[in-house]
Amino acid sequence: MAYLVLDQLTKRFGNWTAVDNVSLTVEKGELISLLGPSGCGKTTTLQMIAGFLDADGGRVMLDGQDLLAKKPNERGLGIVFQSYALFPHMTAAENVAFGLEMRKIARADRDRMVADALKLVGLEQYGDRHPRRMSGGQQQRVALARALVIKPSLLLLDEPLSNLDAKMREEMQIELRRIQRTVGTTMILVTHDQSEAMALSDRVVVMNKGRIQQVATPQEAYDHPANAFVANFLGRTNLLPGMVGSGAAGTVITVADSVWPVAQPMAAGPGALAVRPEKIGFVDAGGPGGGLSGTVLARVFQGTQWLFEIETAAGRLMVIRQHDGSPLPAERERVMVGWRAEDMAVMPADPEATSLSREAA
Amino acid sequence: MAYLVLDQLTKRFGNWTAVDNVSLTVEKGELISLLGPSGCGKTTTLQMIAGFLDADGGRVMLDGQDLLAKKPNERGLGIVFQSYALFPHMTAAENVAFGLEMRKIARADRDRMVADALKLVGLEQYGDRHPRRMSGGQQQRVALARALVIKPSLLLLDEPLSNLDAKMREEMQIELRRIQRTVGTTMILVTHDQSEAMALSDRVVVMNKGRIQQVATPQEAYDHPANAFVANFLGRTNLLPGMVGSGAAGTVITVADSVWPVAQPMAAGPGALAVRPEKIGFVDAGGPGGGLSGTVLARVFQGTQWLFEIETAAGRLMVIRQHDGSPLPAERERVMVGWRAEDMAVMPADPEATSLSREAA
Amino acid sequence: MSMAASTDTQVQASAAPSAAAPPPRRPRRRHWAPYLLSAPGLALFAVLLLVPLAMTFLLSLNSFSFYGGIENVWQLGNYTDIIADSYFHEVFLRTFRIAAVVTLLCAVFGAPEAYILRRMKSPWRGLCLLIVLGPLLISVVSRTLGWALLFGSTGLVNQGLMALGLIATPIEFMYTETGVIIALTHVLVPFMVLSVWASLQRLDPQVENAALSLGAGPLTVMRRVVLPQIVPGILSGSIIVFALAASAFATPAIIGGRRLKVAATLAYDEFLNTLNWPLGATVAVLLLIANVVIIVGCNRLVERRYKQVFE
Amino acid sequence: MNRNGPIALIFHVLFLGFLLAPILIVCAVAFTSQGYLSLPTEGLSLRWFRAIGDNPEFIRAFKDSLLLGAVSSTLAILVAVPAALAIARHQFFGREAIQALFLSPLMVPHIVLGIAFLRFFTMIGLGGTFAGLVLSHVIIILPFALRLILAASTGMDRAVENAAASLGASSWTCFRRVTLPLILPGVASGWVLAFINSFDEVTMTVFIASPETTTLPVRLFLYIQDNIDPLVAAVSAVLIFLTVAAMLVLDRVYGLERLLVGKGRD
Amino acid sequence: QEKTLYVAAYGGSFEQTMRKDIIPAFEKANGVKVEYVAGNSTDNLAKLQAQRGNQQIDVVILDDGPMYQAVALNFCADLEKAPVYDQLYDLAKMPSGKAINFGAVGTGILYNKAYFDENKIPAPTSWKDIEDPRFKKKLAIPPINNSYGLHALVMMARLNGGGETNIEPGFKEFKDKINPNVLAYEPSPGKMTELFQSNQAVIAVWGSGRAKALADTGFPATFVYPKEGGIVLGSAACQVAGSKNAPEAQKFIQHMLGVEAQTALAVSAGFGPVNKTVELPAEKQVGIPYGPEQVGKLLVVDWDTINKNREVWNKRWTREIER
Ligand SMILES: Nc1ncnc2c1ncn2[C@@H]1O[C@H](COP(=O)(O)OP(=O)(O)OP(=O)(O)O)[C@@H](O)[C@H]1O
Ligand SMILES: Nc1ncnc2c1ncn2[C@@H]1O[C@H](COP(=O)(O)OP(=O)(O)OP(=O)(O)O)[C@@H](O)[C@H]1O
Ligand SMILES: [Mg+2]
Ligand SMILES: [Mg+2]
Repeated sequence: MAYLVLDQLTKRFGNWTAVDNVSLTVEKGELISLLGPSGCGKTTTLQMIAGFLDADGGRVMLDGQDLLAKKPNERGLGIVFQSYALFPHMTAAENVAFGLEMRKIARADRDRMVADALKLVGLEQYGDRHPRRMSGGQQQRVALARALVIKPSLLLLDEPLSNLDAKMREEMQIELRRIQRTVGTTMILVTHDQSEAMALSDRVVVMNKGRIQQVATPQEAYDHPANAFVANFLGRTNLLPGMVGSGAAGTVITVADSVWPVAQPMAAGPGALAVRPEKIGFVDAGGPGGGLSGTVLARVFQGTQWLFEIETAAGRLMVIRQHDGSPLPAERERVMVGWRAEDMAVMPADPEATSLSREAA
Repeated sequence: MAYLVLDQLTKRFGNWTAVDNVSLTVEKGELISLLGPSGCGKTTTLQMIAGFLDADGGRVMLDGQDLLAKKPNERGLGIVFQSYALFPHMTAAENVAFGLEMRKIARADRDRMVADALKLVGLEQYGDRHPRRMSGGQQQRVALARALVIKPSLLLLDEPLSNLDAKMREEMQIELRRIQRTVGTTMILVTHDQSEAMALSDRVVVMNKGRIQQVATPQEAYDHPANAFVANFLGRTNLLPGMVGSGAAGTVITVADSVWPVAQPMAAGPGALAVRPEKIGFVDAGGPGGGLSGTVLARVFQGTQWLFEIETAAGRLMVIRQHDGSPLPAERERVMVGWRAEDMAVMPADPEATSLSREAA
Repeated sequence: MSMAASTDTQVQASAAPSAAAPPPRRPRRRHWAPYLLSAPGLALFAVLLLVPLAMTFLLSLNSFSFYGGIENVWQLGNYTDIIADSYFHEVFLRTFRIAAVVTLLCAVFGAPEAYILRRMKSPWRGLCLLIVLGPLLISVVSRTLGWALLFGSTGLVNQGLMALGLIATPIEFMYTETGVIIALTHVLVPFMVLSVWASLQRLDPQVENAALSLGAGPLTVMRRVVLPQIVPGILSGSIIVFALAASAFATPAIIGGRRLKVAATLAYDEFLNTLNWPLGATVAVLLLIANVVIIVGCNRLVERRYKQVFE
Repeated sequence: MNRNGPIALIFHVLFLGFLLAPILIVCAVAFTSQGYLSLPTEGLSLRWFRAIGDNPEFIRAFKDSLLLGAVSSTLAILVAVPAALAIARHQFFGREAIQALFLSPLMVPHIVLGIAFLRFFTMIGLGGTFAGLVLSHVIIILPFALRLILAASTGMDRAVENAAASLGASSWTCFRRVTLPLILPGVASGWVLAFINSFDEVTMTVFIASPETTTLPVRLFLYIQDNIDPLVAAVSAVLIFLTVAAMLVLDRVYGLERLLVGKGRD
Repeated sequence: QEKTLYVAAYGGSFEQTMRKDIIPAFEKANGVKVEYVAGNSTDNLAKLQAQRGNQQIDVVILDDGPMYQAVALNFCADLEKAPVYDQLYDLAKMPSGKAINFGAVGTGILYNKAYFDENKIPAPTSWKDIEDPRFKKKLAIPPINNSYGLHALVMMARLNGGGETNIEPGFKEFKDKINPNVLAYEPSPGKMTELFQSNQAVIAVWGSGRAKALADTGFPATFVYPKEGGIVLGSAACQVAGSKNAPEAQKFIQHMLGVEAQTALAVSAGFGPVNKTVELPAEKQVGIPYGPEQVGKLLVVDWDTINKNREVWNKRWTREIER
């Protein structure tokens, strides 16, 4: 049986529905990420699981037991709060030790475990400092250590790494993964960082306006988004308007001056073609694949990769190329772009799709 | 003359030096990012510029005037605080309006500007809500709107986007960039997100332990890091131990079973070879370039790209490949990797280098 | 050139000016603000409190005789009298014993009550807060009247208990120390509730949630997480309660009667009944000094112990 | 959601019962038909309420008390707020001494203060004036206001004030628009406490009140010196009623919650 | 401009009487305004002391004990001669000639008649009856800084072979026999009333005037003079030395000794008249020391001796009795 079950969980603030009929099952040892635009109800969902907000409807079952009937302090969960919620009157070490004390761990063990946890988050020298005297990232790491040290069987993480630099974040991600694997901790992670969600999660849950949009493995959700919102929210997508019609090779879609075969049967009429920027490459004029011609409007360095904005007859395109030293076009250069037919998705025209995520904010 | 000059700015907390002799000049209209591990003194530096912490030494000149002599409220800066610091007793709209009221903007204008600012951050419907009733990301956006609406000539941003999802963050980045270009605002941005820093900044300032390590354009700092700390901090780097010796083609470095030419003259002896993961590709066995053979230990999906960990005779390597649909090796597959000689850097063996960033935390 | 080598040169380049001259020291900003802020209060107190108190102190050095009245001689006779007399010791001891017990009771009952109040829902909370203020809203005279009616040997409580057969003879309440303590706790506990209330406002509820999530029961949350953070409030309340209890006059006079004398009633007697003002002034000065020493001492102790919370 | 458990509620009810018991008794006694203190066992009577009407001095004294309380507690707040901020915010030389000074009126028996003020006011010619009464009350109620404001302002998030300053708010504006609203619950409860104390003060006021301006408690005190009768209870009951009414009006007009709890909080 | 005369005197029913029956007539006759400073004897005496050298009060009314002290402390000016003084009983005059008793009450025993009847206890007849163990914790006595208490102490001394000059037996009696019965040494008349009304005290040493006020409320309390004799307690008035309105102050005192004022005081406040020419109807005489023979039966105490020793007695009292 599933370890954690959310069954039609609902929360209203006044007449504002923050979480709307959310149902989800999580297996033991799984790491699930909640993704969604700011204000979509992620924190609210966690707070209900933790018992700090009363649900207006629905159930939460943990290991076969009704969780909502238990008091928050008996649920035995670990939580990292978005706002850290450190005890301001305790030092970092005391903050971390608190949960252990509650579990009546002997003094010596406790001290060792606290030291280990602080070391884990790179704060071994900061045990004596009070939260008010720590930097934002340091506070966040104390919050993380405090939740990890009690080795809970279910860990709720609300943006636990948002204030850490890339290096530290990566280390923490690896650490979380290791704990999940070795200890078997079930984790629910809220993060705004998609690559973090992608890298860590067994499955991602994409939410919008309090509702679940898709539950799937990261790659599945990325490559086969359930709807336009997910497609748009997870990574960037180029949506190009076109006309679906019948060609010699079966159904085709015509975008500007290029023609692409469509795998699935589709009615003729206006349609849209979705292709991710990293799937688009620069091709030689007249090479294989349709190929659209355009002009480089801007190129932006992003560390491991470059982001290009390209003006074509079908509209603006975003293209991502790896910063691997290979020659790349300059701004204002004329280029030809193309992609493989299997990397694109064709869907009926949806005037709303592009504005969905914006509106959801 | 430079617009903003920090001259040997120093701040001590007790006998802890949080900011150590920081000197920096910023031109008018420039966008500078402060990067560095958690706790390296970024927030402290901003707080001194803003006047909330008294500097223990050094000067800050803005437009030729001594800033430290002025009271905080006369400095005319805009600030987004890491902890938001919203006024809890005011609604979102009142928070945003506050700065305008201080500037005695007429009622009608003010209302319009507030509405515009809230719209800008996607909170047009949330004007009446108090901060306690908003989600983390919503609060952060209110903080951003509050700082932007007064159109300050110098804007200090302390992790302004850390709680926003990718989509929203990108929009905000574009917005910041637009404001910087059109209004000519000078900005100092603290961010833990390197790609954000890379994408937005005219120059980046890398700090560690309260000191500046390098000031350069993003690409320069990335491709030509001033020291091992910067190399390690900005993006990932593979450091492989090897032996420098003389070969037929001049100086070479031997790493495991592969041999690479070294451009600059170097003494023979133990050395190290640094190469960024995205510069490494999978090559055919026996193809051009040295090529190391190894086994794929793990592959992690990161959205636009895949991260590989590869076990080789020279140690573990990280490799990044774009998720562009091209075939990629599976876990436990045997592969051969290689890179172009110009993408690698060779340096004398430095036992400390790999642990530097860790220790700095 | 190696990376490591380039490190030094680059850093040096950026730090070049600093190598030449030591960083300019900033003169520490003079902090007049606190003095300016307390100036109005200080001025008011200097004129209106220190002068009368000084007059009182001078008075305590005078001597008195029944027929001669107050004589303008300067001597410490009153002080030595009090210090040598076990009667005064007893009174002072009783005063501080009562004050300490009352403070303790107020803290033990008032602080939890404030916490409970904070967790109540909207209309109830305001209402209950009003009730808590209740005892303050009626004159001390009527209040103690109420107590006498309730707790006198023929009062409601004793009659009720006797009717139920729980006690055979009435419980002594009037003219006992217990009575004084209960009545003082009753009047003073609102001060504790209010001042704890004021400091509870700053608490972040998520912090309590964090403690719950770590397995702390409600009592532990209160003791380990809430309590330390509201120490300033409890301290404020305790200071008010202790000071008021130690210098209380009406309640000990009415409930305690003349046989259960405390410092204030003693001073009252000297001032009004025997007209021996110098002696009364001496009692007052000693009470003031003892109070200040105890209160400032505790204040400092608590502020040091809970340094973090007071920043 | 944090709610009070059953034990907490039982405690709460007992606590309120303890606070209310003597008050309710006094109110009940006010309705007696007897000429002496007794519970109204044989029928309710309003005779003692009517008797208040026969004592116009009570009503005059009541007005004087209200005025005195309002003026002196407002003055006390005006002085206490800056002082509390100085003490809560700054570490400076003499901080403890200043704090002890401001609290000292709490620690002196009021009879002593009464005589000290009487001597002093007579000396400087303020004897028997309303101003003298106000000033002496400001002194004795200031500690209450100060301590409560102090409790509210220690540990307040400075970042919020910094934010206001960065947006161009002068110290005064910052105080008015940000600090004050945030410590308002403390200030409001401070004012209420100060008012109540001024309104209830007898021991000291007996000495400085003049025949022209006497406070209600002094009137009551002198009255019961001679004879206690249910009139005192009736006056108390009326006072309680008026207070409750005033609070209800305040609640309607401004919101008690908002005043004592603060805006935008839960 | 009208002159204002400040008169400091007791509050409560006495104040009502003064305001209603005595002051208006005086104001009309003399064209001055009278401000009444209410306060008990000790409060007012303290005010005199606090304002020494800058007196705001013109006439002060105190119990005779405190008045002796006020005179001793030079707060009072000499009384001017006036015809009304010739109409007074001798006991009205104070030796110094600076103050005058304008009314008299007697110290005796007050008891709760209903309680006594219910428990079949015979009415008290002797000072010694307050030692009856049946009254354990049911007896109330004012302390000795109050005249009633002082009278009780002196009386106990006298009954045991001592007196003003040998107070020792009095202290001994209080300590051994009376103390166990005492619920409270209660100086405040109001509080004393309350003790009776709430049935906490059923017997007390008190004054006739107070007893009358209590009985007037309908409370079943009865006052008796013990067989050994009651003690007279005067209320005295004097012109404050340094008064700015000395002539009016003197006139006011004389006014209080006049027939109308004396009658009003007797009827409404229970003060035995000191003016021989006052005649009261029989039903108004109840509970008031009235007429030469009644007043003559009352004992007087020797204030000079008492005041000389008062400080010492007070000290002993607080340390030995009130502990
Ligand atoms: N009030 C204080 N007292 C003592 N030490 C402090 C205080 N404030 C900050 N520090 C220390 O100074 C260092 C610099 O802090 P700062 O807040 O500037 O870091 P930061 O670079 O902003 O880090 P982050 O990215 O985690 O926010 C930290 O190590 C912190 O612990
Ligand atoms: N106490 C409250 N009263 C009213 N509305 C609330 C309250 N708390 C949250 N909300 C609203 O409910 C919605 C969901 O909030 P929640 O905190 O769950 O968002 P979130 O998904 O965590 O967003 P973020 O990524 O910005 O933290 C938001 O629109 C928020 O404004
Ligand atoms: Mg959230
Ligand atoms: Mg920071």
